[in-house]
Amino acid sequence: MVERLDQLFVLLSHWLVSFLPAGLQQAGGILIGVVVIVCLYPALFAIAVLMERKGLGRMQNRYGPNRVGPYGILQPVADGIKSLTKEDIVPLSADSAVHFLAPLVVVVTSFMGFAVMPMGRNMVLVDLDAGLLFYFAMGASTELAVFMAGWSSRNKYSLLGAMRAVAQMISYEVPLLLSSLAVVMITGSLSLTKIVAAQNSYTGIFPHWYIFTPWGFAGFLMYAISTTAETNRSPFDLPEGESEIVAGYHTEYSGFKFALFFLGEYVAMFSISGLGTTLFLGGWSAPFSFLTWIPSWIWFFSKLMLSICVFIWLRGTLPRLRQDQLMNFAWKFVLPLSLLNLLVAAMWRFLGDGWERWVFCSAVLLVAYVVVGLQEMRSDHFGPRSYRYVE
Amino acid sequence: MSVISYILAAITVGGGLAAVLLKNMVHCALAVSLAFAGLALLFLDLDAQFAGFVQILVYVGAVAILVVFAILLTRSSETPKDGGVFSPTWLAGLVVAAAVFAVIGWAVLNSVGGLSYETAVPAVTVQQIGQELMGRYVLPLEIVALLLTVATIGAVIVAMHEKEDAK
Amino acid sequence: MTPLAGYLLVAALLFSIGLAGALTRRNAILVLIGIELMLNAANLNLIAFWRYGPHPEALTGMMFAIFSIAVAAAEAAVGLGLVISIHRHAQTADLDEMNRMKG
Amino acid sequence: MLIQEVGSFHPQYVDGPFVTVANFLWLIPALPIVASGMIALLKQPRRRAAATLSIGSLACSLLLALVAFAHVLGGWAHGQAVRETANFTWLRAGAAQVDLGWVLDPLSAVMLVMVTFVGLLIFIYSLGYMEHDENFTRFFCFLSLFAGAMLGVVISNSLLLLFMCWELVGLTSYLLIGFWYQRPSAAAAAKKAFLTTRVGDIFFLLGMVWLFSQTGTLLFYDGGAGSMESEALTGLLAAHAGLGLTAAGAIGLLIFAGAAGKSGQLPLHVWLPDAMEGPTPVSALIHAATMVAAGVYLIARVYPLMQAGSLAGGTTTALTVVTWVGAATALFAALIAVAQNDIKRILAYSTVSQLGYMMAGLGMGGVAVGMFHLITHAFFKALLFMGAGSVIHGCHEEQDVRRMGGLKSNMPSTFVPYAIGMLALSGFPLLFSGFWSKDGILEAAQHWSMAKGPFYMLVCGALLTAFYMTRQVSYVFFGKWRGDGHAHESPKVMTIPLAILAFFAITLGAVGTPAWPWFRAFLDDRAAEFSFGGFHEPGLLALMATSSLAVFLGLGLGWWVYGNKSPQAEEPDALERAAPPVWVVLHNKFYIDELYGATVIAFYAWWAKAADWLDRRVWGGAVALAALLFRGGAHLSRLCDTYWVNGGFDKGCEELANGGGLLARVQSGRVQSYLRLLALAVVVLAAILIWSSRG
Repeated sequence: MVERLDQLFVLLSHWLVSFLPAGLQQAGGILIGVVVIVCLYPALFAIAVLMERKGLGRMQNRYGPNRVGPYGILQPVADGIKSLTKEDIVPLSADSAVHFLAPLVVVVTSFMGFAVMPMGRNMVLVDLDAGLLFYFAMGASTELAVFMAGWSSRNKYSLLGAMRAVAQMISYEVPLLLSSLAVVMITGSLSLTKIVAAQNSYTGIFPHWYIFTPWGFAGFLMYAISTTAETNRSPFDLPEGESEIVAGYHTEYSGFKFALFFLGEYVAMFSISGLGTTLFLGGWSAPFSFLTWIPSWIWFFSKLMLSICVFIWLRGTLPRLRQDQLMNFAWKFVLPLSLLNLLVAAMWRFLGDGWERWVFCSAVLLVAYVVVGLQEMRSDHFGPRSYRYVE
Repeated sequence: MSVISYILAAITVGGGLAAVLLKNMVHCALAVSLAFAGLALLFLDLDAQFAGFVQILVYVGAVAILVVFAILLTRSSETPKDGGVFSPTWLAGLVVAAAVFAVIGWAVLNSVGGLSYETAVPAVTVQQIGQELMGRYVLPLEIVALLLTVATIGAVIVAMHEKEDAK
Repeated sequence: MTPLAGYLLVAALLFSIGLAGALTRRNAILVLIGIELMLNAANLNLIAFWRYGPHPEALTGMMFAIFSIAVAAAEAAVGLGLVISIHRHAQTADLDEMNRMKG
Repeated sequence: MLIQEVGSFHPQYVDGPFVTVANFLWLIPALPIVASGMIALLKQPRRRAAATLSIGSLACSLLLALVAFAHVLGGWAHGQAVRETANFTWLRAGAAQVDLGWVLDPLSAVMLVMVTFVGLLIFIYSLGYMEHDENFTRFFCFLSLFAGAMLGVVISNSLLLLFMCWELVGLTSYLLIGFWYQRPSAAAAAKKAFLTTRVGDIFFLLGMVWLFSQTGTLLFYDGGAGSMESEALTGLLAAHAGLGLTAAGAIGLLIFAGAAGKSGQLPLHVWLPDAMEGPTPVSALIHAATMVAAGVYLIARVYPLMQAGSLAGGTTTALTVVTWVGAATALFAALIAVAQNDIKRILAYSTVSQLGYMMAGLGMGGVAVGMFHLITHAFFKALLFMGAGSVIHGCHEEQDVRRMGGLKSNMPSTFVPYAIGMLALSGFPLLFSGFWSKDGILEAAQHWSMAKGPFYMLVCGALLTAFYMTRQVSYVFFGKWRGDGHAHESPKVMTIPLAILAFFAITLGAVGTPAWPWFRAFLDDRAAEFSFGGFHEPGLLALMATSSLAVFLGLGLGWWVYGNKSPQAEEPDALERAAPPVWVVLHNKFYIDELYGATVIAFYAWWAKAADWLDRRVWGGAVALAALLFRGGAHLSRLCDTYWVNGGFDKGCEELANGGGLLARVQSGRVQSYLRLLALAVVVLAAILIWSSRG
């Protein structure tokens, strides 16, 4: 029973595919997967938006949206309808072609990430050998789209916002890659299913998730910071800094294109946190040995929603970083430590089993974090703000 | 050359042509990134999976952005082109390019025509590439690593905004 | 016409387009783009020869392409850096005006 | 000067206990020369210093000469003839070397004493004579120089050193003859003297060089290797020199030519009478005693060479030539002297004739005969000249005998020694030295094996000598005073030397009488014993009788013709009245000067003109031609430079430069054009490769 429940969707798709002629079956299976992903994640998007607004409200000691439907449940539906019906205003001087293309590219590249994501046991659309590389390749092209958006709307604020966004995404893409590389080094393969399989084992009741290893935890920390920056969320949401540059690169967008941007943003958040769970939180594997009977995909999506909650939580608490603080933090704190983490992972792998490697790796990482952290604190970046006026 | 490859080839060549012919610089940049993406797909079509993804990651991800940044920093997109986008001696350039294409095309048709290998699809795994990188190509890898660091530092220094200029 | 010849022809076409771009366009960045195109055409050649060559398992073609991509990226970075510094110095990106190295 | 060896002696000669004399022999000529150098540096008014310097130096030389003479005399007395030489290498050129040196032997000792003694007397005499002359110091400087040179000739052991001093003597004679160079006649006479002696010197030089080439050395005596020693002479005899002459004979003749020039023998005698233009002491010293004697001394010095090859008693062609020239000169000069009116010119011709006697004596009788007559002649001829000098001084520079006369009474201290001198010269028998020395020559002439000619010529000469001397004395001292003003006696400083010389003119004869032939023995290194047996030579007494007869005949004839008559200055001479054409010929000196003028001088003039023409036309033309060529060449190179080089080459370089410019344009700085060229090159390359591979 548990097995059937677990493989519910897989069996379902097989069943659907069986109706197709043999030649098309394989294509048909993939098509079904795509359709599922394209429908599932916007739904999750709606729920996430609601959660965010309700969560933020609660954090800020106020109710969230509670007018539309009982306890504001139908708010996302209202937003959706609003965005569809709103007039789509395109500035005259805007570069219409690029202006139109930008949101599309954003959304498409965001969704591409899910192709290689193992959402459950045997529930991966395409099991690429270089899955992680594919994911990062797709992730890299979002910057171009953001730039297209910013530039095409011929608006100072949007251009400035786009520039900031691109700079930020580029800066944090490197530590993102490096921290995930640690996982690749340990498992020895770029394929995400192998990574999850490597974590899907238990000693006693505790799972072999990478997060419970010193380098894993440090890596996850760096990964988390990079992801928040990569998706322009919470402390790093300078591009849409309302107070300074209106809505950043999607100022000139309205109506459905704006909704698309919004959707793109959230889907990117989902995919990047999904990657995080597969790399560090064991993907679809159960947290404890005795909970393996619960279907794998439930674990995947619960971890996913947990990450989203963390994002919302972060947004509610941390103040926005300044651009130079943000950049310095990336290049002077996150990048060096992720490089160090890579080294520590290498040492971890070759020190062999036994308690020495635990102590050694954790000691090294602890010392590094403390030293670099203090050094960062003392530097003026986080001190009072220094103004440079245009001469 | 399957249908898909033809399509992809068409996309790539179209992107290339657009990059060369378009007036607006940013459009050229985007066209060229399209060409890069098309090329990556061609690589995939040629079963060079790793190369394709690296192509996307490097070219579409980084170089395109770089080009765009360059365009913005040099304000090439706004300056009105008085003499037109093409240099005065564009015809000579065109002729030369055509000659080059003719020669290479002729060489290709005359030489490689005989080499028709219908070989099996080489199943290349990232594992193998890793082995190769760390095996036979470890020296080139180190050198490329060094080259990249030097290039980055060099580019930064060259393009850096000297202090005295600021005054 | 074998598939290999097809790919080679596409590469040649792409190469000559890149060359035409480099030769005819006034703007320095466009010349760099042209050069990038020519480089990519070369990579395509490599991969095509690797794929349809006698020993695909030797991976030489692909490895070569990968290294070439890496180097090309470095080159692009330095090239654009140069263009930016020239622009800052000479206030122009127009290639014809950058003839201070005249003989 | 590197004194190579002290002195090489003949083994059989053993020198005296004390230091060899030859070592300090060079001092004798050196002193007067140094003195002349110092006088030359003095200022003109420093008369006293000049006089003391020159007389003092000559006195020292005289002392040294006497010491040397005593040394030689001592050696001779011990029966060892002394010949000490001191030779040294003067020049060394590769293998050949030229040695100089000096020798002390009886011949040079005698000459040393004679020259220094007579010189000293003449120096003292000239103190008085030159008192009023403002160039007093210059006169004494030249005199000392002359004395030094003459002594150099005497002591030199090398023909080269002799030749050098010979030239110095010639120079000083020129300077002294032309002492009063303001007078054109004196200057001309000096020049004439110098040139005619030069003619003789050239032959002397030729002879010397020939001797050097044959024998390899110019030293007379060099321990057996000298040119006058037997070994060299045999070598010379062996070599033949054409015309039947041996090398020795030929060299001898050449050297005799030099001597003839200096001693005024027949062909080259013209300069001696004209040399009387110089001051009288000069004439006395140079043209009576020493310089003219140098020629005779030279022949005596090289006598072994001249005599080489003659069998016992026989004679060589060289000596016969000497004899005939000597005899001819003697007669010829005596004839001319008879018809002269100038007091000094008469004495000059008498000197020429006496030199002829000496040469003849050397030629026939050997060294001793010639040298004895030389010594005696030096004394009484110096006496006569100084006497004439004091007469001229007394008659206020009057030289023409026809304007003098009757000086016997107012110039007695001059007249007496002059008369003694005249008698000695004409050879008054028994008492005077002239008789014995002339007699020796006549004896030699009588015994001469070749011919009797010279004997008769010499006897006539003796007669004529007596005749013209009595003519002169009667004109000057007897008869009435025909000059203007009145003659006064010369001061003591001039008359004392006359007296001294007169004394010697008489006593010197004793040394050479047949009874006690000391002089001949001294020179020929034989013992001399005193015995009247000497007179018993066969025919000696007869010879003495004939010569005395000739002398008495001359004296008597002279007194008879001229006696105390003292004819007026304008009256023609007694002889002239008797035989006018003979007188004219004799008076004009046989027109020898005119002859030379017509022949030699004419020839030279023509030759000079020819040389001048040659130089101006031929060589000048060649130079002009060369100049023309050069200018043409320069013009040509300018032409080619402007048209060919500038035109062609430079223009070529310009083209190249422009071409360069063209090429430079390719570097246009536009990157795309470079890229285009690059691509084009690739295309071409590929095409070539394909085309070549296809083929």
